[in-house]
Amino acid sequence: MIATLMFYLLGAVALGATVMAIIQRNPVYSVIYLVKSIFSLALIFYLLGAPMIAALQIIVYAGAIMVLFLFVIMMLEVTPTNAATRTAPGWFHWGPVLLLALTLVALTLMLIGLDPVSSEGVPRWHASPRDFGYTLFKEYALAVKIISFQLSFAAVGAFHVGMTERRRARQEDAS
Amino acid sequence: MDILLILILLLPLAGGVINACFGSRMPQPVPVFIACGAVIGSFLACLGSLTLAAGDGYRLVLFTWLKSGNFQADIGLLYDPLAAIMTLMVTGVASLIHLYAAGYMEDEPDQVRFFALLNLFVFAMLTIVLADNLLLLFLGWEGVGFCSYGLIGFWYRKTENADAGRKAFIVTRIGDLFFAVALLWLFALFGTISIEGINAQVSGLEVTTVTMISLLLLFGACGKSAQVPLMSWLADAMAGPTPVSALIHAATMVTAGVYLLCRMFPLVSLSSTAMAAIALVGIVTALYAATCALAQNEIKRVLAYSTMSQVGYMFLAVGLGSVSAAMFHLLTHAFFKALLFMTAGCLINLAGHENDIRRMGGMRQRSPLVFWLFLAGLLCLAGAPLTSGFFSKDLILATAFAHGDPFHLGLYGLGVMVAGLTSFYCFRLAYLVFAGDFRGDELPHEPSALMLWPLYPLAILGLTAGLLNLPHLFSGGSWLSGWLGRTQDVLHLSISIEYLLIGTAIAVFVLGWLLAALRYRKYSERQPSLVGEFLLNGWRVDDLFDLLLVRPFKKIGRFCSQGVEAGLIEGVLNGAARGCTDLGMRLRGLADGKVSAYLQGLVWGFVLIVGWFLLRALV
Amino acid sequence: MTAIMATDFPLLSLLLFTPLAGALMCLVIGAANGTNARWVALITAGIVFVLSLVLCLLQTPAAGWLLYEDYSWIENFGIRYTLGLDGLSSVLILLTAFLQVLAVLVSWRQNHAPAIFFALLLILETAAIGVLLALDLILFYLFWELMLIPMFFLIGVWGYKRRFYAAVKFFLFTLIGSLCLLLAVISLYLLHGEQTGVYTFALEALKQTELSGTQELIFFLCFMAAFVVKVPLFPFHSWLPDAHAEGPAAGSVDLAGLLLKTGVYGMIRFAFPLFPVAAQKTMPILAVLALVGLFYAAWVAFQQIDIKRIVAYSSISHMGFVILGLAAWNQTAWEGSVLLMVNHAVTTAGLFAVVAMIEQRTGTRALDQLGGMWKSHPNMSAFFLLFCMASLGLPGLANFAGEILILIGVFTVKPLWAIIAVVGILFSAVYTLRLVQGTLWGSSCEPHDKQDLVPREWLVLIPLAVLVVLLGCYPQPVLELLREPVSSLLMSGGLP
Amino acid sequence: MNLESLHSLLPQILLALGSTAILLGGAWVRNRRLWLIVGALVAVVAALVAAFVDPARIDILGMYSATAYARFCTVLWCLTVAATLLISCRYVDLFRFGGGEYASLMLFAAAGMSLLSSATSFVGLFLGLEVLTLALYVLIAFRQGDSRGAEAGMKYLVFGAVATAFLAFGIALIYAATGTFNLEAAAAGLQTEEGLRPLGLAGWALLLVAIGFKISLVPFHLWTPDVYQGAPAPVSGLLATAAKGAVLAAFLPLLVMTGEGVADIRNVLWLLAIATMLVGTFAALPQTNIKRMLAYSSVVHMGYLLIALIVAGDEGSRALLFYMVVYTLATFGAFGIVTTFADENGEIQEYDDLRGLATLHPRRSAMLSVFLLSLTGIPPLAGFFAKFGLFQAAFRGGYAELAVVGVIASIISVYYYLRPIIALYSPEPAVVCREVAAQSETLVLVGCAAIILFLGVYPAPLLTLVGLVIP
Amino acid sequence: MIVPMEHLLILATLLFALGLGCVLVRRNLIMILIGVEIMINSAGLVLVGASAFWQQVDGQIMVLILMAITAAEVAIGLALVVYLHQQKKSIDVGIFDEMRG
Repeated sequence: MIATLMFYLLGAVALGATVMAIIQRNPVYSVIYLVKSIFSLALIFYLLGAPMIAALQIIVYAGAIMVLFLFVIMMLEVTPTNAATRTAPGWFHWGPVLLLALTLVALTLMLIGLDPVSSEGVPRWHASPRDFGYTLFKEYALAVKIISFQLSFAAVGAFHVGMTERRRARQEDAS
Repeated sequence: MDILLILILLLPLAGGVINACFGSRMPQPVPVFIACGAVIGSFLACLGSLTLAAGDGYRLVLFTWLKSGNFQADIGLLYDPLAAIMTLMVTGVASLIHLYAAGYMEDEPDQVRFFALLNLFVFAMLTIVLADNLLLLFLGWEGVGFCSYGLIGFWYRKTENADAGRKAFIVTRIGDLFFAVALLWLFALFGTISIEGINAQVSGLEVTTVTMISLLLLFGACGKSAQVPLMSWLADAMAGPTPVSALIHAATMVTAGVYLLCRMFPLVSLSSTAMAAIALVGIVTALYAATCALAQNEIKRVLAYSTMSQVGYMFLAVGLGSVSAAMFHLLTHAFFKALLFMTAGCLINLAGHENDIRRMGGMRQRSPLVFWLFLAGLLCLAGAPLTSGFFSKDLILATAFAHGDPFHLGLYGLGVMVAGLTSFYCFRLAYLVFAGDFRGDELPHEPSALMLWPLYPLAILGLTAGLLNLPHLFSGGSWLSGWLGRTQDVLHLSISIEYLLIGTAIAVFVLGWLLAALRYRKYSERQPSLVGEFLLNGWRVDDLFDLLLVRPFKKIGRFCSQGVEAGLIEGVLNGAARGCTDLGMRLRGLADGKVSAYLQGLVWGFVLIVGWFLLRALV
Repeated sequence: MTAIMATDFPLLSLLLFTPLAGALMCLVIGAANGTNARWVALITAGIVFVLSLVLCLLQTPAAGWLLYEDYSWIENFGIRYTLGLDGLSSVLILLTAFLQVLAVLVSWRQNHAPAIFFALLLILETAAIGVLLALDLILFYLFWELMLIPMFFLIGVWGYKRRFYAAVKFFLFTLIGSLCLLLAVISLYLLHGEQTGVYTFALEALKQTELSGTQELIFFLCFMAAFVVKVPLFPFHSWLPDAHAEGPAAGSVDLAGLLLKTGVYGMIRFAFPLFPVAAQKTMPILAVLALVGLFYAAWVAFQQIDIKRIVAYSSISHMGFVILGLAAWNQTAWEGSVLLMVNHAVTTAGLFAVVAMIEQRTGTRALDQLGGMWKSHPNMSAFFLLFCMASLGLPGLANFAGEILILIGVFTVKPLWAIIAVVGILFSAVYTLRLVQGTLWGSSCEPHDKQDLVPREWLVLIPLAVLVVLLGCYPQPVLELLREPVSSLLMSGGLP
Repeated sequence: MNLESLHSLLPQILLALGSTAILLGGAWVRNRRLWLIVGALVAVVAALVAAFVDPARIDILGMYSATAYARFCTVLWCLTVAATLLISCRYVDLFRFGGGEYASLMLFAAAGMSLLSSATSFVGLFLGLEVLTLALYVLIAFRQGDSRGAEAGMKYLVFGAVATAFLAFGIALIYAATGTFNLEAAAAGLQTEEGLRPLGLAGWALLLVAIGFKISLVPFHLWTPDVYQGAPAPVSGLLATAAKGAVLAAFLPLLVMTGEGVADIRNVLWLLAIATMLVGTFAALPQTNIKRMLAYSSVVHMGYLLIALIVAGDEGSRALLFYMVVYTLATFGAFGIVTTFADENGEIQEYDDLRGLATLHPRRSAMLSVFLLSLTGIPPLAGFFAKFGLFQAAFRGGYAELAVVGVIASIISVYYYLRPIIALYSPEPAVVCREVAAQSETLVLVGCAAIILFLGVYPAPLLTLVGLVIP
Repeated sequence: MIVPMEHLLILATLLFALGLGCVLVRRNLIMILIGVEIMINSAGLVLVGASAFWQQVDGQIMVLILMAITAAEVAIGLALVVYLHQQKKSIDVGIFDEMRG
């Protein structure tokens, strides 16, 4: 019962934080709001019986990805002034887009509503880290390997893309 | 004998082809020799094979030209009395004209083309004469048209000449169309196009069909023979060199129509309506041309209209049912008209290449010989008693009179009137050309001996050809009618009527002479009257045709090419193309380079898909 | 299907692929030196000509195929490599081969990428021969489309100023038609497969397909779309004048001599026998279009200034005549149509050749700037006059023989059509004489090249001139060859 | 994860390990061409392995499969990547592409493509797609200092990321509805009497957006021309061919497995197909840049392929695979030619710059003509039989209207395919491009052209092969 | 289940829509990437919910995969951001419209 209440509460928080994150003009604030949203989602995950994911959500998302974002924002000095669009303010585009998004939500919700998933009687369930790890490294071992490749290549890619001209030239000279 | 028959055709063809292909590579007089030799050879071959023609004639098939389904057209010759007499005349006159031309065209640099065409022309004409089927006849028929096109426009540097040639070709081709339709129809009816075959089968036909076909043939004949309403090309055709005028427009081409009608006489004669139409066309043309001849200023144009008029007589004769009268007049006319044209050529040379009779006069002093020769021709044309023209014209008029019914008596009356007119314009011509002093300022250009030499035989023939078919009144035996096997054409009128008719003819001749003498013995410059102008322009028929045919043709052409082709079809195509490109530009504009816009497109697509699914799920 | 001449040697394939091999040779040998390419092309075209001449002489007037080849090809789709040669195809192949030799000669002085140019000409020849031999619908379609590419390049690359426009127009028009054909072929194939369980594109088999009236009509119209555009019949002709006017001389020769003919061939060989009922039902429409086209093109030709366009429109007009003959649907008219097609090809090829020479010498094709060519170039002008006379249907020269047979055939069926068509002959005289008048007669324009015919040009024109006369005076050999094929095709279509 | 699975995954493992090895080696030996050749060799070996080494088992850990179909696709993509590498030899020198990274990323992309088209579960599908996309992000922006390349990379990144999100959400919805990631089971789980469950429909809608983006269907195609124009030509070639083909290849069994529920999706696909064919065609008309034109052309061809997808069944699948191979050859070849024309100043892209190149480079011009004409579908080039099979399948499947639209599109397409050809052959040259093609380039392009010509004359072998491997 | 599945789906959908809205509305490249993160998060929410609903671990593992993939993507994406910023001194996507049409 408490869990249910908590779910709605956290959901509301997540939504609110997300909205705030979107409408912030300063990306730094956005990231902070987003971290808030991610935290609430992590709690929801926990409530839904996924403690590992909840932990990872905080560690990976909040801890790594968001920090990366922040880092880049700081590095590029993206402040509201110079990040602002040169042309019309952001709000200018919001009208039609909001309409679009609302239609989308409405349509999707209606579609979902047409297909009631009877979740009554489904007991609470809890995936222990042990189960999780076992499945991950047994059944999804291949996926893990692919992801590891993927991450390493992402590093390579990021390195390549982010390399400065000067550095590249130096490398060329070396070869 | 077969070989002789073939040679008649082959020699002119070979001469023409050799000249056309290799003439320009041969030394100068050779092509002329070839050309003259070919025609003279043809004439000799004709003489030699004359015996073949007697009686029912002789048929010779060389090879099959076209054969498809049950249609068959052979290259075959039909050499019967009619064809023989015609062949003889064509080759004979053509030989003389070739010789004359050799002299006339001496200084012409492009002789080869001239003689090649001339030979081909003779060949085409002989093909008409000798063809045993209508398709081959049609070949000659069109061939004559082409050669006349080439010859009339021989001096092509002047656009008018070339245009005259084109006019001749196209106008005669209009007539050809009718002929072609008649040919198709005849084949559809009989399953054959052989002339003998058709003539043998006609008796079973319905009269209306016969009338229709005959009228089609008549129109075809009108084109080639320059009869109303397809007559306007002949006067313009005088643009060609004089030998051409002599050959084409006196002796041969214009007689092709008459010949065709005679050839198909068994068919044509079945329909009285058609016969009446032929007679009517003939007399109307005779009258029309005679009136036009009254006002002409160019010597050759006068002769051209007179030709038209005389051919009208021949049509009249066919319409009256007398093939021999038609052929008789055809022969005599060929002789004296060739004579007239060639002498006219001499006169023109003498006058210093001057065509206009108002700028002639006193030519008798320049060359008495030519004067006498020309006068002989004129007398024949005018129908002076005892000349060949007198007899042949008289036979036609007498035949008309002999029918006795009002229609034919009317024809007779008109015929007599035309005879009077003929006499008048002949002497008008004579007085204007020969009387008084020379009015031009050009130095004479003496005709060479080669030009004069062929004139004698023609003059003699012109004056004496009447003997060929001398009526019994003059104790003649109507030899021509007998040769043609048309004894029914020999008239048996009472002596008094014959004398009456002859008297009328002589009276009319004298009347015409007197009137002409009265008016033209002394030349005086005078403004042409309105009527004169009208007649000078050939009743303004050209303008009428221009209004009725040429201008609408051009207008439709412009409509088609500018309205439909460029406007409608191209417009639709270009419009479609532009529509596509515009659409393309608009669609390409969707990709304006901005990511936000692209993303919106993506979301719109998503919305559409979801919306569609929702619709599916709800319904 | 049996062949009269039982031989295992694939003569037809040899005939078909010799030009292709020549094209490859051209590209290989001629890449460095243009003259080599010219000679390779000439020799190849000559060989093909001799081959086809031999095949023509071997023809007997008996029914059936003289040679027949049938190999498995693409079993997955039921497509076979089936070739057959009868009198009809051998006549047209001979024509093709003959004109191709001339086309090579005409464009001897082509200097822009000669290797490719001549290779394309030879490829075009293969395609045209393939169209005339193929008895499998897809094989036929393949060659049919293959004709487009070389022609497109010939116009689009070696053409005049508006060449891209003309080339694309040509390509689009014909492609629209042929894709209709393709759709119909596929549907017919599926229908036949459903009915019999045998999926095949063989012409003989597909003839047996049972079709409802509407289906037959639709298929027929789709087939005709391809052929009618190629012919071209009014009002689908708009591409032709542009293609002619903007294309090089050899392109025009091939266009008039080869491509247009394949349209009519397609009708006779495929469209009519496959859908006889629909064909006969729509004949009046075809005839009306043919007649309208006949006059319309004549009128438009009369208004043109560009002499090449005049000849192009005259082509349209004459092809209207051919189609009219087909519409009559009887032996005489059909033989006349095919004969006229051959004759027209020869005549028009001659005309285009001379027009090219005129243009080369004067630098213009405008009627109002030309004139008096006879004075400076009598020999060339004489040939021009000859071809013009043949074109306007002077008896004794090529076109007349076909025209009169058509007229006779048509008259026995529908006199009115024939009578109207006869008037068309007059019209052709009108515009053709205007053409002659403007170029040969009148006062002289000043050509910058006073050279009359050079030996190479003699070599082009003499054979054409000889043929023009020969086909006019003695077309019997051709007609003999056509008799059996035409009558059997008529039979399979069912005489009305 | 046992030996058998590894054995079945041998080609992909080869690719992944090869790419890693090249990456490592590239750090030491900075020889560009060497690594390209090695990479191409690895790809070819992988292809050979996939083709000739029988897999120990078909099902690999419930995520991938080693069916004939999957192996066929693997071979196809490996060869494409090998060809791409060979064709880049001169290009990488010209623009100083870093040593091993380029080859390594290409191989990695190949691994992704091959995984993608052999996926049997959503997890596998997602992973394969991401591997591919990630490699492409880098490859598109590979040319340093090129603002267009950067812009192209950015555009692809944004779209790729959004598409990933859509895909993820779609998979999540389907999982929520069915409780399984296995494609077949999921499809079965979504099926009801009346068609797909609404939740499944929602999931499918999201999937379609993602897939539509990947294979650039209208209206998800807008990024295509920009990215193709900005990316290095060889990469564009890969993008237009293998990258799209792999997605389609993954999509085909997905659709086949969905069974009767496909009827619901088919309508949307029908609409998308028509829109794609027409919009792509018209938008290509006014193009004057050959890469953009080819981009729109690829859009149109995806529309054609959708026809085959809609028809499905054996006929449709066969037509699809055949078409895909032929399309890949031709499009790749066309981009290849653009690659070979590149010089220090960049690539020759505008038609105006192509003018008169045929006199200087007759062979390459001829080949470009062959490729473009094959795309047009003119016999005797392979494109004809591809379209023929497609239209025939459409007729058999009762989708005559799609065939007709396809025909209309191909008619209009004539115009834009022919424009560059005419430009090439026009007699007055525009710019003098004296670049001589490297041997490897010539080899690859001549190979493509030869295969296209061969298949245009005798498509039976490929047709038979394709008939053997269809799922 | 602590809440009906529908509610969870609704929450996720709203989040997804918000993320999408962010992507559509913002022109700052970083914000667009953030929007994508939100969308992927919402997918994760559904997966975790479904995992609970079906009582399977698979869904959760998929979330893990998603995270990893996102991390990789973000790494490249941010590198690109830096690269773009180097070139044009801006990360406004609107100014990258050199290629169009």
